[in-house]
Amino acid sequence: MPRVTAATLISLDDAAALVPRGATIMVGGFGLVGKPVALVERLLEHPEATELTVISNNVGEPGKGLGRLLAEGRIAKAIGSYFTSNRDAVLAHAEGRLEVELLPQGTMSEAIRAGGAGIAAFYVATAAGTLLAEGKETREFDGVPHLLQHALRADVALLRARRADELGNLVYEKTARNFNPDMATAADLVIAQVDEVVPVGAIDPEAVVTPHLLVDHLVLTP
Amino acid sequence: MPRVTAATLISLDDAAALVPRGATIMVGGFGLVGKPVALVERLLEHPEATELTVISNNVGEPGKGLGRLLAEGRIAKAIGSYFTSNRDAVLAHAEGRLEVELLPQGTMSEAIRAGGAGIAAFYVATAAGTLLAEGKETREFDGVPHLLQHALRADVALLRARRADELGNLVYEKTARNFNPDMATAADLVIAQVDEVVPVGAIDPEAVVTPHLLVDHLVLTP
Amino acid sequence: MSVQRDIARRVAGHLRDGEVVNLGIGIPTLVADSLGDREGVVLQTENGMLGVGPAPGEGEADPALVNAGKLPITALPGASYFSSSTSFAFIRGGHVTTSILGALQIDGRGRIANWALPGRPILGVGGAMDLLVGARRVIAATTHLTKDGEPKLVAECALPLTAERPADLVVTEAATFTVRDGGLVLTEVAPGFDRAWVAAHTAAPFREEEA
Amino acid sequence: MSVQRDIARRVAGHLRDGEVVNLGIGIPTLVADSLGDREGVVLQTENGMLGVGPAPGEGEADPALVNAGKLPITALPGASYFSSSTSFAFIRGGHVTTSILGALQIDGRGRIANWALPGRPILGVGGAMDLLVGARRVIAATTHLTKDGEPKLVAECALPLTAERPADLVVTEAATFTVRDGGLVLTEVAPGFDRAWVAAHTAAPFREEEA
Repeated sequence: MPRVTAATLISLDDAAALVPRGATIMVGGFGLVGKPVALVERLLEHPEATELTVISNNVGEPGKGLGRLLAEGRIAKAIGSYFTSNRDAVLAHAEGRLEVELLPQGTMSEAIRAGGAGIAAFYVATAAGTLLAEGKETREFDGVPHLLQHALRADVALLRARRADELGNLVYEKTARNFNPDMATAADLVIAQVDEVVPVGAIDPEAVVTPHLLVDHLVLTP
Repeated sequence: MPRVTAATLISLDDAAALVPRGATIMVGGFGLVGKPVALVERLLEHPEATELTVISNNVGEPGKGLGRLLAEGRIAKAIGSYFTSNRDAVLAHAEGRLEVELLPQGTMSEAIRAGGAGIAAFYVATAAGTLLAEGKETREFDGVPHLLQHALRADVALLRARRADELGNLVYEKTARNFNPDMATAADLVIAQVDEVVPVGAIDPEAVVTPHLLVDHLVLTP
Repeated sequence: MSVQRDIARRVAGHLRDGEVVNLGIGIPTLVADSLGDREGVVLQTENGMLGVGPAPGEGEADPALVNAGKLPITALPGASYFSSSTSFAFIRGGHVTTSILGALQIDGRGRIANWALPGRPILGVGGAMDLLVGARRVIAATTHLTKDGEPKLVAECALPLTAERPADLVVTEAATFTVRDGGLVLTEVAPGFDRAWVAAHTAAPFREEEA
Repeated sequence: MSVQRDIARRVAGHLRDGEVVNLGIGIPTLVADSLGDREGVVLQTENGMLGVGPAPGEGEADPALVNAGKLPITALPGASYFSSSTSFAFIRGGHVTTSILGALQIDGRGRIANWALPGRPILGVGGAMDLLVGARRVIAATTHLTKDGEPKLVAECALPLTAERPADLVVTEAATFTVRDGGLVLTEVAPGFDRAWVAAHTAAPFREEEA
């Protein structure tokens, strides 16, 4: 029962071509778990996918995933919570080739959710009084200092899901879920790399994690 | 495989006795769909459950659910989005017996989520420039006026779920889900009225909606 | 009721394949029945569901399956359920393409008043404000006149506005107005009505579509 | 590694049945193995899971199942998965009872510095700040001394603090300090150590537990 609203199945190259120069992209995954590695690495073959701002928990590992994009100088800025595990990122930052915005992991994921939920900004106690509070507005609630965190949004979100139905409803696999459902809400264009596409009705309506209204394109990587 | 962290199965009366005088309670449900009617009506038999502040989308219908508590003068204040459907609520408000705080439904559900998520307050465009903006802080983001909404929390949340496992993991039924998963996060004590309790492992880990760390007690109403 | 059904049918004609549509209470709810087998339009309901199907047959209502008006509905294949906060996150986040809302009054800028009744205490708002702020496109679906025969399209609303943000389209049984450059533009007159009738029964200023 | 395992075992002894516990990277991760069949303690991992089980056997690792240190884990019956924003909503919202964190330094008020390395650019923070703000109880699990033999418990941290909020308990291989009234109280000396050793190797002021 395919519908016009169904997410369209496209190739890795068609997907990569949707990332323009200077785009802000969100990339799901915690380390390489739940990362759309095939999608990310296909960007290497598309020279326009450069000068990117990447919102992702990490920037991959050297020679893998976002780490390859970084090594090729495609990433101008990274917004995330943990870059230390990629020595290339540390080096690129030291040499002024990579701008970095570091956020606590919870504040980052909440800012992504806010970006997809029409919440302009929110107050959290996390990081108040620390070095990461520098330049941020502080306000007390019940005597506790909170930081104002603005929402994050992207032009394109690249996700990894376990399974999609033909409409684009998504389910994930174990801890590979992580940032993917949040990022599915917060980008103008949402592309999910999936292991499997099943007929409409094959996913339990109570178990859909990302409803298809959020998903534009599917890329099948068996 | 029962655990000490398992939510404990208690009786309707034991549950009702956990709502003290003057408590703020959250009650799930959209109208009567997904409302823990048995739990709510059992409060009538516990005289201490009075002077309540009720956070719920509606205050029931006359003679049903929260409507009965209201008729017996147990509710001092109602925070919700739609009271017009209960003529008793309209009358009680007119006669000064019921204080009312009206919130847009989306702002209300987001404030409940915020209360459970350690978000002190957030900015939404909803209701800016309307009568419901009165007394609220306004701030522009990208030139659009937004209102500051503070989080909502309660002493006790009364929920309705379709099924629990013995640990207290919850799944809901269709549109009876509504406010229940949000309220599960935002109260000091969480009690769920369920149709069924199944062994641990019988609910798909990918399909759990309310993980058991949020749930204190289960009441089985077959 | 045939006027209400007429309006719903006229609104359905403005929906495009691929849209995710939220139906408000009242006349908008009737749009579901006017969609027939338009599979390209997917309905969302703010109490937490995507993929709303037609009303169930007699005696087939599922008590756990209702729309925002608390009326029984069905679920189409590919439907999904989510919490209230998630549902409104989708609405505010711009993931609902089109919101169809009823109206008590509409002003000359296309702004809707549909939540506070005249002379009554303000005790209900529901999801109307959220939808007006969040949906990418808003269609107001309303009778042209009140029950007392007064125009609903007025220069300034006497009733409190639901949002500063105007509707994009206003559909009545008599006419369709597009909101353009901050004002109403008459873009269609329904069969059985003429421009003179519309002009005589519309208290808000409006422009005519230029040929 | 036996010092690290000792510390982990000592920390496990402070966990109470019914607690939902988050384990940080490093020594805290080892606490999982020290729990044995303690079914009353449930482990949450901030990358989106409740119900973490022991490490998988050789060759049995599931690539989709890792902890916050990206190490393979298993799932216990009754486990559940959720998104990152939901996971940290649980953490900030006080639904995680106890956070066990490593430390580079701890000051005289029990405040932890564990995210910024000396002389290195600040490029990683992870979830430590969120956990320190949100968990109801924080246990710092750390060796008593740095690799260079310097005390980790110092009057003032030279390294940037992870939060203003102090730990509730500090557990090393040599001692346990409870944070009380804004200061460290020595509540336990481990077998093989004595008060003199602890005093000589602790640069933060601390009080002795009153008998």
